[in-house]
Amino acid sequence: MNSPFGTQKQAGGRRTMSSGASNAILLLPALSLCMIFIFVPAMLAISGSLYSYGLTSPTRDFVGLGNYIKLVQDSIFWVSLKNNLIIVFGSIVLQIGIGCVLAAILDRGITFGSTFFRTIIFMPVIVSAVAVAVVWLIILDPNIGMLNKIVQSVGLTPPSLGWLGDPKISIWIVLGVAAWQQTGFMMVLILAGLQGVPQERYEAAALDGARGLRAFWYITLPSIRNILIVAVLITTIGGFKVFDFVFVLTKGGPANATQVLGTYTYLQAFTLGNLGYANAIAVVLLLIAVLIGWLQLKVSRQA
Amino acid sequence: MSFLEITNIVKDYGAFRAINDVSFSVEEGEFIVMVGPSGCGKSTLLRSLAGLEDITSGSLILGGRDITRDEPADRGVAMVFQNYALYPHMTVAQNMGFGLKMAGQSKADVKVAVERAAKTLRITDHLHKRPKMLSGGQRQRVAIGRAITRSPDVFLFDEPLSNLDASLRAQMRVELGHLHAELGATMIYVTHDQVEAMTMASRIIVLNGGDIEQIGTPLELYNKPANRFVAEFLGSPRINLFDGKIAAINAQTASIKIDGIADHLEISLSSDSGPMASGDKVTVGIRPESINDTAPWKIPAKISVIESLGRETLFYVNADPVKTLDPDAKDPLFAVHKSNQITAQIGDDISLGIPQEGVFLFNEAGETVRYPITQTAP
Amino acid sequence: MSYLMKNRSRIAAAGLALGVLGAAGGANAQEIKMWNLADAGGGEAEFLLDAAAEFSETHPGVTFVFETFPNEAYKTQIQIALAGSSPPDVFFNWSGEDAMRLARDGLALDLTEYANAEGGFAHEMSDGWLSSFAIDGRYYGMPTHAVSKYFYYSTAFFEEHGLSEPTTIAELGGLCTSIREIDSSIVPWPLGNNDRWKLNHLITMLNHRVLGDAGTAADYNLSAPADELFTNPGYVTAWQAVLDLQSAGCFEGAPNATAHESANAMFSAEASPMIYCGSWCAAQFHGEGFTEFGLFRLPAFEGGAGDPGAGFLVPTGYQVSAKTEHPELVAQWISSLVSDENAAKFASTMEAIPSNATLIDTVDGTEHYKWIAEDMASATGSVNVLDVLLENNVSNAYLDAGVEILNGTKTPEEVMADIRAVAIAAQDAM
Amino acid sequence: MMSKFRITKIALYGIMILWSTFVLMPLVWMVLASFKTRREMFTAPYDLPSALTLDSFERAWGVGLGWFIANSALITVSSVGLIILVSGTAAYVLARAKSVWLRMAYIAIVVGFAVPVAAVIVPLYQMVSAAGFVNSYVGLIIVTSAYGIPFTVILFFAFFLDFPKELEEAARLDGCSKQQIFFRIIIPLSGPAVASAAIFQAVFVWNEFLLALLLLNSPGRKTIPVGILQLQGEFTSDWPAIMAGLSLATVPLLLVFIVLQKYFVRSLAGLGK
Repeated sequence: MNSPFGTQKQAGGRRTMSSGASNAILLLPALSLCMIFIFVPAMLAISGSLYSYGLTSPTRDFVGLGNYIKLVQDSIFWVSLKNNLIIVFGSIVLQIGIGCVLAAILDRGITFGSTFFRTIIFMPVIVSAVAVAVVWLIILDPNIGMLNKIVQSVGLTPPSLGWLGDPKISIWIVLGVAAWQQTGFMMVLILAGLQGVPQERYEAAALDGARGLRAFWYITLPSIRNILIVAVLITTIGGFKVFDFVFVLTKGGPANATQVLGTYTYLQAFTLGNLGYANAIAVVLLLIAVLIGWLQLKVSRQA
Repeated sequence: MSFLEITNIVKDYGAFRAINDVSFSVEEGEFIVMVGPSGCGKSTLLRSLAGLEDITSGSLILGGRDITRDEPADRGVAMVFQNYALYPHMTVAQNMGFGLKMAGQSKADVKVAVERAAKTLRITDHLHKRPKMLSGGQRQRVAIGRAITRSPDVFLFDEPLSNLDASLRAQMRVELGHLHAELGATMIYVTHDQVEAMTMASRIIVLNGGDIEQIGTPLELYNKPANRFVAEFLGSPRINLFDGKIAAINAQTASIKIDGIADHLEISLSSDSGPMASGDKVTVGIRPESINDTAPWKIPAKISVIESLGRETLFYVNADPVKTLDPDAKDPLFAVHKSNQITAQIGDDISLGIPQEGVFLFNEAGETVRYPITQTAP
Repeated sequence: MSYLMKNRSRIAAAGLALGVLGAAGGANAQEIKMWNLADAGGGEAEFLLDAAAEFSETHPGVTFVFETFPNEAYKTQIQIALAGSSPPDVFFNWSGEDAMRLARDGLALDLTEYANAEGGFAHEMSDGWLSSFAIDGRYYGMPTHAVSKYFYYSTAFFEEHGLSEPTTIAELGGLCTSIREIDSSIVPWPLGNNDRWKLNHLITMLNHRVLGDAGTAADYNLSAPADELFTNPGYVTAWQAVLDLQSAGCFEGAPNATAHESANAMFSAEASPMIYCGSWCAAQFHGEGFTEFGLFRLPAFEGGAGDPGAGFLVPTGYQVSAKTEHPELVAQWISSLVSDENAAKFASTMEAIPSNATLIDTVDGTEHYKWIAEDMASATGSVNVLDVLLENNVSNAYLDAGVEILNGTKTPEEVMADIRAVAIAAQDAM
Repeated sequence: MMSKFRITKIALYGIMILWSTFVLMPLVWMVLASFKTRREMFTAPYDLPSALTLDSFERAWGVGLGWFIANSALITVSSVGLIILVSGTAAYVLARAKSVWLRMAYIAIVVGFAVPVAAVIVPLYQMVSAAGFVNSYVGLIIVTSAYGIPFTVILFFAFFLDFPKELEEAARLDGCSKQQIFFRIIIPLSGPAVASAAIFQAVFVWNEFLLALLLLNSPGRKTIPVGILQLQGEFTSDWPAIMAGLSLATVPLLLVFIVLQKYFVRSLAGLGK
């Protein structure tokens, strides 16, 4: 070697780790945390659903599929599942729909004040759902609440049983409060997608005669397809995970009208002490989770 | 034993064989350029040398050491990447010294090495800057400097100039040549640009589909391509090729029938000519610069395109019914190179004189069966 | 203020660091962790701190950690904590099914030996009181006091409009109608049932007034034969009484959406003239600056089997975790809380009826307190509330039933069918 | 033509103002209500407070709001740090993975994202309890982190897929091991992705409710969401104090957001990949 700078000495003792070992070191902390605190409890929930036992009881009795038989006959379970679906689809319509409209206006409709509006509308996202629910609890109060006053001031009659007391409308109020908080998130998510659409594409569309709503339909929406898929997935997952809002706003009431699978699991487990039965409800949630996870992989691979 | 011995390298990606049993050796101080079309395996081969790809089988011996399974950093090689691959979060000096730092050298030693390399490349003024503040050419220098700093046994270049504009590329070619001379280092250089290969290489390796087509000095390859692929790959504009058939042959001459031309093309044969027989189909090759006005065997043609480059002129002519075998061209035109300016116009009729001394013949397998008679400059 | 905040958060941060160390190093051998109900009134915290300081004098080295939870959260959290690895040493509980279940499941300590030891709480109170936390003569808790429930009414409003205390449930309804006639926007009796237990307390008493103790006992403890459980038509009658009160205009429009806090506030802000509230509410109303009220007991139900002299009575007290590391010390601590002096002190700060009434006459309580104390002493029977008395699932069904009744989504017959189904299932599981 | 354009503009601004008002009103009212007296809350709940008294803030603070904030801060900082670290390394390996096993590990983690805490809360609580980690910060931090990992891995995975491969190769030639490549090359260049993940997880952990409710049950160890619920339960009808507590717990965070909103917004851009 006749390099003018001399030969670089190879450090003799250095022995790099095998690729497998270093993969393991980097991967295992995350993987084992997920395994221990998500998958092991999930397995335990499945096995626990075959027993009958209480939170404080020292023993457990094997009941086979007994809890599941009880489950399919339990009208509150079906109400809970229905409510989850209402929240999932309602949120997709409200949060993504309104979020889409607001984002489109911010992206191309207005210029002055767009940062201001974006900031305001996103604000509730970072407030905890519990705090949001407590504030709304007072706004929705049938005796002194602001909503009653507003509704009365425009000449309408507020529901006599109260916004959260009427089983026919309480779940829609929960949905509305969730939309109040989450729409800003969807708006900003979609806005990020919109801003990635190159200006030339709109110019080409304008030359082809597509402007305004037609441009939105034919150019904008297809361009942000991936982000809309992500938004739908996040909303769907969130719709099945929902707990805090319901827990604070209604505790599942009135008379279980707003019960969702999450709060019903909690009620059965920790209030009524039926852990085995609670596990059976949880297994249904887990099955849904696996289904969504699978869908997520499907579309993300496609996207 | 040579400085670098590459023996029976095979690289499979699943069922796809990227490198098919390749062997060659490199002497110390050589500047080897590997060329070939994209997907020919040249980059894979280079990355295998660097250790960035694990080879399926074969061995690599560098300076007597078997480095086949060594970690990239332990092989004594340095690599310059096509897009420079400079660390954006480090200064130029840190970029250049990172390898030495990782090897555990003292700060002072690293500094000395970096400054020396920077001086060589005239980037001393930029040492404290971040890569994004530099121009493309400067970044390229830093990337080379990073390699130099490590004083490797072998420099590996992966299309290092392809991101530069034409004039900068020409300048860097010259500089790399100087650098090679100055360092006296062994360099292996991958490019798809035959100009780079011709101008810089001590030896060129032409790769195609995972196989080595030919190894040799630039002129050897230009004048004596082992096959039609190599002949076509080197030279710009590309060699003109057209079909012919051997009408008659003996030890000294061959008479070739070209469809559409009444006169046969008479070719002299010599000891380096390959086996041919009467009735064989052959491909006739003639380089654009070999076509002249004086050769007795002529093809009538019409000028289609003229490219006046000032010092020289290229023009493309339609010699229908004789078609060149250029798969990419819509109208297979003959390319003609004149080392002067011409006054002809598009549409003018001319005759292409094909001197038999300049003719290549390739058999149906693509092997060269007749080389041109080498004309050495006076 | 901002300086204070800064300083406090620094203290908080230091405390956190210690807390983490503490968690890692195991609990202090001399630490007593005690859980209480949060909305029991501000006086309780002071009382406990004073008592703890006193106790520390005779038991040097003992430290206390007091933790409180609001009502609804408490019932859940205490079960979770007791089943978990970090339960409190001693905790508040209502006498009833929950307390008994903790004893049966081995989570509440048998305190009999400690109670009977010298200075133990068994010497401080009557057997009647002791039995409230006892199973087969073994004590699984120590009652400190009892709470009851009364109608509170604005004396000014009643006087102004010439209203008087009702003597029957029907009259109670009539009272509501009269108030609505005075001003239809006045809610005569805000219920505040959004946590469900407000109506539960009312239906507890109505069940008693209609059916009497004997009529309900076998249903409540699920000892009746399955085909007879909760079949007594009296249960339906009791619910119907609720509906009658509702149609008499007693309650606010949306009782299930109104918090009990709101209902209380409506009364103390004199927006409503009447409320059915716990004996602990008197102290709360005083605290909010409203003192012009009178009290009456839930009236009789015409033709009902229940003794109108019996009052709503829930003994409350402390249980000790079976997992405590120093049971004797904890037993001594709770016993000290019902000493003659402490019981009297507790009674005066909390306006509560103590289990040890030795020095009750020395307590200088308010008029209302004295009235309540007298009334509870004169009660000819006691009725424990359904949500602590019944088995968990049945109790929950009863709570839900109240919501359905008030919302008009189910009839009394329908809710009783629901309750019966849950009761049969619960009996099965026993 | 001009007027049609203006009408459209006005309509668009109208929509934005309408929704912004809807969003803002509860928040503004929350802050205003904290300055009211308890009587004012009943007599004139939606008027401006008559005087700016800080009494309700003092009452709310007295519950231990300072502790809640300190607890939340401790848990958020630790969990977010842990989540970013382990998710980053794992996502790096997974994004570069070719083996079927690693592919399956990624799928498992993605599925984990969809698992609601409520679905596994029973066994999870029993496990944590059996391990003696109830009421311990460490317990909550670890469990909360586990639930933050899947989303963060997905986020980083997308980022690392786009990371220029040559930089890693250059680093290998420079003698870096996989870990060194990750910590010396990838991480310093992953600023946007790390910020994005940190913001998401900070919001998630700060607001996480169910785990905090069950795993930290002594009042001194409560986090803000659980503390708020306690505040609500404890102050019966003292709504000004509840609103003051909510304001103290949320307004500082909102101010931080307003200052940093640019980064919040940018952090979302990565999600669509």
